[in-house]
Amino acid sequence: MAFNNFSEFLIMGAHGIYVWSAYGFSAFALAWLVWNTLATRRKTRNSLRKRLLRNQNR
Amino acid sequence: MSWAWFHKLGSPKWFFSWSKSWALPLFCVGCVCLFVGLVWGLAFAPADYQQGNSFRIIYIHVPVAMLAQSCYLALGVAGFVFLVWQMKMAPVFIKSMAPVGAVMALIALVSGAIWGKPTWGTWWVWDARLTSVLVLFLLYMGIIALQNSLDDLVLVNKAAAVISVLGLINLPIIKYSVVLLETLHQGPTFTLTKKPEMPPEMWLPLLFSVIGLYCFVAGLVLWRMQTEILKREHRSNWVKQEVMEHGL
Amino acid sequence: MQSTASLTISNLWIERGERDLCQGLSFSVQSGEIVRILGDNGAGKSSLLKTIAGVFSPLEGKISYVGEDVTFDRSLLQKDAIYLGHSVGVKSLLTVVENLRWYCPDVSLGVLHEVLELLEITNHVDVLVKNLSAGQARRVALARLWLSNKTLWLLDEPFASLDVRGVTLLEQRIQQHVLSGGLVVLTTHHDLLTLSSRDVVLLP
Amino acid sequence: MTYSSFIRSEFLVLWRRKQDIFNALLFFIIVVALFPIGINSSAEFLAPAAAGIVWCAVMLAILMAVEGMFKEDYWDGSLEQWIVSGLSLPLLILLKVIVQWLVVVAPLLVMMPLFSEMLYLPSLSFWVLIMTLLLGSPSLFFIGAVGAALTMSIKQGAVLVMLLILPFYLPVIIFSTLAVKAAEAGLPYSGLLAMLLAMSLLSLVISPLMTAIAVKASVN
Repeated sequence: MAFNNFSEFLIMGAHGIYVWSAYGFSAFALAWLVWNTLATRRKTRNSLRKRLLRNQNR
Repeated sequence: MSWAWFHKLGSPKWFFSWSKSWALPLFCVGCVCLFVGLVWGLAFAPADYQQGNSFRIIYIHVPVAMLAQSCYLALGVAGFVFLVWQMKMAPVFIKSMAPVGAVMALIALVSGAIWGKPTWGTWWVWDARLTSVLVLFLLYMGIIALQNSLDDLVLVNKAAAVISVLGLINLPIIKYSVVLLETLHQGPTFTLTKKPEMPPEMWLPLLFSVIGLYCFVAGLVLWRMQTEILKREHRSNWVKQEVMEHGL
Repeated sequence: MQSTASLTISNLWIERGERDLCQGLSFSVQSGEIVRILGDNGAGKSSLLKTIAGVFSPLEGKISYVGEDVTFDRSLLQKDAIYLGHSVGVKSLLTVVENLRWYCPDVSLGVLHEVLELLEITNHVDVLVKNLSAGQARRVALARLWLSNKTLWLLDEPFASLDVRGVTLLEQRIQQHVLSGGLVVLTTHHDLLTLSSRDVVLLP
Repeated sequence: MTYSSFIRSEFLVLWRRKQDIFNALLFFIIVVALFPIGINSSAEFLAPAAAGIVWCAVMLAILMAVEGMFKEDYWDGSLEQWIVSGLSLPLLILLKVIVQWLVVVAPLLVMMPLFSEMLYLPSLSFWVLIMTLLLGSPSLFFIGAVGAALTMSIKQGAVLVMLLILPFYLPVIIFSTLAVKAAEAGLPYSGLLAMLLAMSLLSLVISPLMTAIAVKASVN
């Protein structure tokens, strides 16, 4: 481990704010990407299934 | 060499069932590698003797920047494949890949800007690499905007392919031209021909996170392509079956 | 113009967006024949004409003209055909004469004026097309049928926005063309008054 | 339809639409005037920036002129007639772009001496600027034609064309302004001019093919 304790890890020799904001933004963007992918997947499947059921009932 | 795989790839049904067994494993492997690489890089790798701890941004910045370019390369190749062989999967790939590439370019830009502040003392410089990633981002946004504003599927497919191919031809020219502007950026971290200058405990985690992000993105794109295939092929029987059988 | 020609469509499938049209359509047209394409709205009448003319390619099937397969390279057919679509390709910023010169550059001025007189647009020869009425603009486009010497006519709703006089003129011209060995494929909602045609019905 | 009658009618249509071209030129003038008025009107600022200012304005003016080049042909059905004419579609497109280029660039070049005076462009780099315009602007037209063809079916497509095409214009503007700067500094600039020429030739080959694909896909 390159740091002695956890707070040192957070501060990162005064560069913490930069490192953590860069990682924070990246994590946010990647998470959004995953969420967007899974959500459109679910929505598409649901709407297709609904349409199919509607057509069957008719 | 057998071309059977190429024709198989062109069939949405075959691709769908093939990708189903690959998407989740790739995504999981990606997540694990990314996690290992990032934790290793953030907590265990030694600090850079010049830049201190701010260099740890490299472990997300470099993989993302590499992906932003690889995605564009892949888009261009897919566009070419579509224009020449009319392969049905190529536009599906372009449609699914473009937003992913755009997010990669955006992360590269933002993390690069944040890294620039402690290193060069400024958020932004009109340096070759930054400018070319910015252009890359704009190209991605152009493709996405074009796809969203056209409504005829035939036209969407052709248009996206055309603009991707053009971008692929133009990208080296753009890169060459912006290199002529002044450059502040450090040289490439990995090259195929030379041994990395960093010590292994610094570049090994980077390798992990690069591979991890590639797998992560591959899994995501496969998922997105599945969704796109379902949308486009919704009249065919296998899609109806698929939708009714599997809840999610 | 060729004295004998034939157009053969076999097993044609056209894909338009979400729908398959003309599922496995086959028919053929010989010199001296008029074929009228019938079908409901959206059955693919216009798409069929466009496909034959080469605006787009069929999903499957074969198109042959004078015995040659032209499915992939339509240029042989195109050199010998006139296609008139819904939008007729008359430039609104050119005058009547300039428009016709664009399309048929080799016609002498005498012939041009003869035809314009026949179509009753002589008074507007040097007027920009954008200042003409829809029917008059249509006549400018139709003037090509008199001015050029092509065998195959693909006419999509040629009678649209024409008055009674115009319809008669056009029917006469079609009759004349067919008698001299031409081929006509057309779609129309009007009943043909003087012409006898063979009908091809498109099922949706 | 023949190639020559096509060219003649293209010229005629452009002549009837001279107001559009005139507007693009007026736009160019206004953009150029914005810089001295908005930033700094001293010769020390303007002289080194002149080539860049002229090129930015040229780029925007060309984009304005090119953006709608297929719109009318699309809506009045001329495009269909091009496709079924039996003539080569890429060649027709190539001719159309060349006609557009002649009509827009010629007046721009004629106005250039005036602007080089207004912007205090050093006299020794004037001819280099003209050369960059001559060699670089064709590629702007060819690339712009692809964008115009892709967006012609959209009623409000102007902004989209800009978004789509401007990134592709960057190399041209970079090489051009660098060439002028090199000339001012007494450095060799022929390599940069060759680059511009190469890009114009490359786009001359590729763009008509791509535009033809886009035109065929749009006519549905």
